[in-house]
Amino acid sequence: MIRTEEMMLNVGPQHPSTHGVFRLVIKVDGETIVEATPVIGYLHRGTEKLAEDLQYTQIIPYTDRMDYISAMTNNYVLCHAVETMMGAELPDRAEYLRVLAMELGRVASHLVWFGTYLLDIGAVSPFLYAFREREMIINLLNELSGARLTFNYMRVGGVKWDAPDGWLEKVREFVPYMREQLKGYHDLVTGNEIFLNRVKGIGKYTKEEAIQYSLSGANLRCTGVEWDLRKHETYSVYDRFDFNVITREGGDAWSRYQCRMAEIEESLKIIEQAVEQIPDDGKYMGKVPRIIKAPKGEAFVRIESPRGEIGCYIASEGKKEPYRLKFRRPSFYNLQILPKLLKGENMANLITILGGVDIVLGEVDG
Amino acid sequence: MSDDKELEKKKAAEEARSKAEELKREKAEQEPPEEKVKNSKIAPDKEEDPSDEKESDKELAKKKAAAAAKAKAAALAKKKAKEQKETESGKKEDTDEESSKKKPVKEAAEADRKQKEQEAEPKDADTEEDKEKKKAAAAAKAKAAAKRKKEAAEGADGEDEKAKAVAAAKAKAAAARAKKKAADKGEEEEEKPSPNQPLLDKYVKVLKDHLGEDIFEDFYINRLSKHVPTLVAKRDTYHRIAEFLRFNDQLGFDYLSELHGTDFESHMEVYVHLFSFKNLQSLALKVKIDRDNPEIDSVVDLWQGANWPECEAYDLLGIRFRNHPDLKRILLGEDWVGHPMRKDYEPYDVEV
Amino acid sequence: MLGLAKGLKYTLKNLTKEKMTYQYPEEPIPMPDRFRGIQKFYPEKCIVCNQCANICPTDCIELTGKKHPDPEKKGKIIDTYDINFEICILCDLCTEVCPTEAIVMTNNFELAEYSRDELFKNLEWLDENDQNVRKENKA
Amino acid sequence: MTWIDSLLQSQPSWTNFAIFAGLGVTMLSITLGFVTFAILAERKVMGYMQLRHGPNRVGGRFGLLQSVADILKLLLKEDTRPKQADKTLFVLAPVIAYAPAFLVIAVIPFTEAFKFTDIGVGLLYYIAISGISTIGIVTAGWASNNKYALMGGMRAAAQMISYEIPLVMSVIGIILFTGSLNLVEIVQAQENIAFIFLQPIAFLIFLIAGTAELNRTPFDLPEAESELVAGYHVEYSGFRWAFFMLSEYVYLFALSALITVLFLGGWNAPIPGIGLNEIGLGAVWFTIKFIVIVFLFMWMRITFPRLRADQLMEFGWKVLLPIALANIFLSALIKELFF
Repeated sequence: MIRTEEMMLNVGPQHPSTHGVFRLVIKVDGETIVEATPVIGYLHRGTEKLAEDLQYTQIIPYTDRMDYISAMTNNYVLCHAVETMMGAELPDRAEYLRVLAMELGRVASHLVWFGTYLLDIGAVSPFLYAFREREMIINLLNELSGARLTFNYMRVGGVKWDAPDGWLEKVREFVPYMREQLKGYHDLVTGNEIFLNRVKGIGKYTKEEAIQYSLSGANLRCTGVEWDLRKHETYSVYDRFDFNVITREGGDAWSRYQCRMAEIEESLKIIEQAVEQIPDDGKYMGKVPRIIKAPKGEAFVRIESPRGEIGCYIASEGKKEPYRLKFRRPSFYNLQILPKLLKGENMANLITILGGVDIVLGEVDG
Repeated sequence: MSDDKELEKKKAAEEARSKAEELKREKAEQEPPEEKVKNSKIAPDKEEDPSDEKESDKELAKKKAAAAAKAKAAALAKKKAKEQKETESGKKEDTDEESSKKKPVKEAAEADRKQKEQEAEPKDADTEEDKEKKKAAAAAKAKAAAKRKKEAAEGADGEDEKAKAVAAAKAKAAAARAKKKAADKGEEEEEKPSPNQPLLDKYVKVLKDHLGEDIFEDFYINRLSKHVPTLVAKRDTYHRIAEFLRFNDQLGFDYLSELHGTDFESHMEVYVHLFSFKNLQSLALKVKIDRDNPEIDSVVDLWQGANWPECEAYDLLGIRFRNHPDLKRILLGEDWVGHPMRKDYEPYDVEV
Repeated sequence: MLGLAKGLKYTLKNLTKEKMTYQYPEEPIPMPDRFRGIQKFYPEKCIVCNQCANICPTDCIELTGKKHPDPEKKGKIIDTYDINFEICILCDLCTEVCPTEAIVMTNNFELAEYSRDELFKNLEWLDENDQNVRKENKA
Repeated sequence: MTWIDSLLQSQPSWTNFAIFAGLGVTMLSITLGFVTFAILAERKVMGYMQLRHGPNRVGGRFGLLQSVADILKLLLKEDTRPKQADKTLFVLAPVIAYAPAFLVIAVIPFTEAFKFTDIGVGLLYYIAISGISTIGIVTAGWASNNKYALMGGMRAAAQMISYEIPLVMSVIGIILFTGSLNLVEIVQAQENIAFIFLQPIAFLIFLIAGTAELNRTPFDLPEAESELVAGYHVEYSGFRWAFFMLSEYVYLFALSALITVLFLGGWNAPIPGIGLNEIGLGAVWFTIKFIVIVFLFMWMRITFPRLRADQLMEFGWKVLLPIALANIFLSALIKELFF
């Protein structure tokens, strides 16, 4: 008789496919995973604790560093929470600039996901093609906000800067270009039989499981739940745009891939419309007091980040600083289902599944 | 175009709100002083100079009379709403100092007020509100707007110029509103005061019918948080309420959007934001727990998604969740000393 | 097989496309005017109001003022001004609050040093860092 | 009868030994030279396809000395060895992996004149020897005492055994056509038409199975950077690691040469009649065909994602092998009916 033994294997904290310092302790029987335990917290910086001693404006740069792939949505959720509490009204142009920045960020974020996902699956080139387009978006956002990743662009009551001269024109030109490139991606990847074999039917879960595990974003929509906070709990000026909520029925890695790729197109639609609709009055900051104080009380708002539902809870004592600030970090919630998905899969599928969840460790650890 | 609609909606909502406020305030004034304190505390606060306070106090009296006289003059009511808020917040500042040491929980106060509103409020106030609301919601644009405008113009007689401006030109009104809003916090929240009130009533009723009368510490609409109906459960009923919310066919709160704890120094609190994909409704469920012995039932058996958030709350605040399948210090590691999100946390460093 | 062939075609097409990379150290990367680089400090403009130090989210600015040497004039002038670039996150809030635009952003971003101590920049260094100042702040 | 033939058939002597030793060293340097520039070429092609420049600093605009610099660096690097590793095997593994890679080059006829041996079972020799490398890789995986390395080694073993079979099966058609295992004779049989046209299915199978043998994308599972970090050589550094790298590229050299010989007609001109082999154009034809194959390997690596382990096995046993067998049957039929 051959005696076999289960083997403990540490995937991470330093591993090319964990996209940061994430550790997965797996028990493998050969290459089949018997048990998987995620270990997180390596990137925990205590943002929420730090924020208790910071003014609202000072917290904004910290939010940049949570989900560093799409910092604009983080900026927004904090500002939105404070604005909701204050009842501040923003000039339209500020809202449009925010939407533009967020949607560009969403496209960039999905591009990073696309690139790194294919890198996980073993294809190197899509990563570089995706980063070519992402670089353009980053340059656009750099022109707008003065930084490439940690934008610190939004302020309570508006945005830091108006769009620079010619910026909107550049964004307008970017949309058709991006659409053209997307076709190329589909040529390169979407039809690729090897890729299809790698993702189809992998990491499957049902609608009920997705809801039960509090998944959000494309992880939820890939099971057929039509739920996008931009549409259904509309915020900012998203109700003025015509776009679809992308859903797929499969609930597997392939559906998630399709969802995200289609979401890029929807974001482009929004960008296109926003550039057309943006009012030309140059007013980008609402009337808010110089010292921002959220009224006493508490609020929880949630918006749609590229990774899912990002929320912000503020308990305020009516001071300059929040009494308690809590972010609902989508990656943190989305990662919970991982042990369940990994059971019985092999090493290669581990990477496909983990990559498909689209986590950002800065956000998981907060 | 949509702006106009919104504007109108808002205006209407405001009117309705102001009426409610007025009645409330009147009632509040007849109540014992603590109640007043509580009541005023809930009003959205803002920075205000004292001179304004006095002015508004004077106007308050005037307004009361006016309210009695023409209860239905919408424009007047609207104006009052603004001033009232000023008054209230002014009062708030007074009372705040006294009460801040006591640290009365704002939610509790608001809930009290809400309850009272529901129970003691004369019925016509509600219907009034509803009527106004319907007007707004249906956005019976031209007609409603015209009517309101007229009313506003009428009501503006003898009132200050701003009201006139509002009536005179929509554009100007918008500007004025924007301006006001910057200073006047809380107006936005009052856009839709009632849409969630029936929901809250429904939840409370259903829950009470099934689980008994004495299950809540509080329930109210959290106006700051996009009018989310908020239930404050008792420690021993928390899990039962959660279970009911989760599995009841009509409510069906199947999605746990957020769970976290907060240290309010006087007590700990667990905040759960639930969502029902069936009805597309949100609900906040809270429970206050003992700070010295923070322990509460876990809801992981109801929502798997609560697993890590509860671990996080345990890690950062030391709240122990009973029956949690794997309660661990998820972010900081098992050897960390203390719970950092507690307000009295002192960093512990072995090397120092 | 068709999908594979399509992919091969796509990569082959890109063989001759324009390259997207910069020859970085030789070719400087063009940064937009708003780019948040290392701060430039104008000691003569500073009124020692402390706002920058207060708004700094990471507390990396330390400054001291002294009395104006000219007894006729009121107010203070800057004595020392240090930014610790170990923890500075270049968030731009200090330049945003500065009432006299005494501290402004430049487009320079190269901060690599061999020692951490060298990341501690003082008033003189920040004063000399006067290249690529933002256009809107050009004196 | 070229001089090399006479040399091959002469009596053994010290002079002969010296000549062969000299030739061996020459071949080694040619191979190493190829490896050096194949790595550079791969990086360059990859760079250009990925909108980058690739190496462009060491040795001029095209980074001609980049690989040389890399090799020098590897030579100078500290040779680390895990404490718990099996020392003997750890040292031996790279040698076992590398030596066969160089051995197989002996049988490949580059041109009519430029060859080292002319043994009757050249093809068999190639396949038999190249299988030994697997042992080196498994040994490396085991000796490292690292779980990732072990998994990589196991994957390598499974993969190479599975793909060896379709690889051999696919060339049986050619053997049927030529009636010989001698590579020189196989090339000579293609004077009029290359076997790629007569045996297109065999060519595809050989190409796929060959890629798998080479551990190159899309079959780079033993290394699988994103899954197993670096697979069997995760614990190796310095020149020991370089040995694995070298053997990989030497195999690329050998396999591309073999494909050229088996399917593209070796030194024969692509179109019969313009050959002019007499004036040494054979080497040019060979090089061109060879480069095309190498480029094909690089191109595939740049474009494709990686297969999954179980899919790889399934593909090898359930797809490639039946097709290869069918191909043998088909070849036999064609041979019976038309030749």
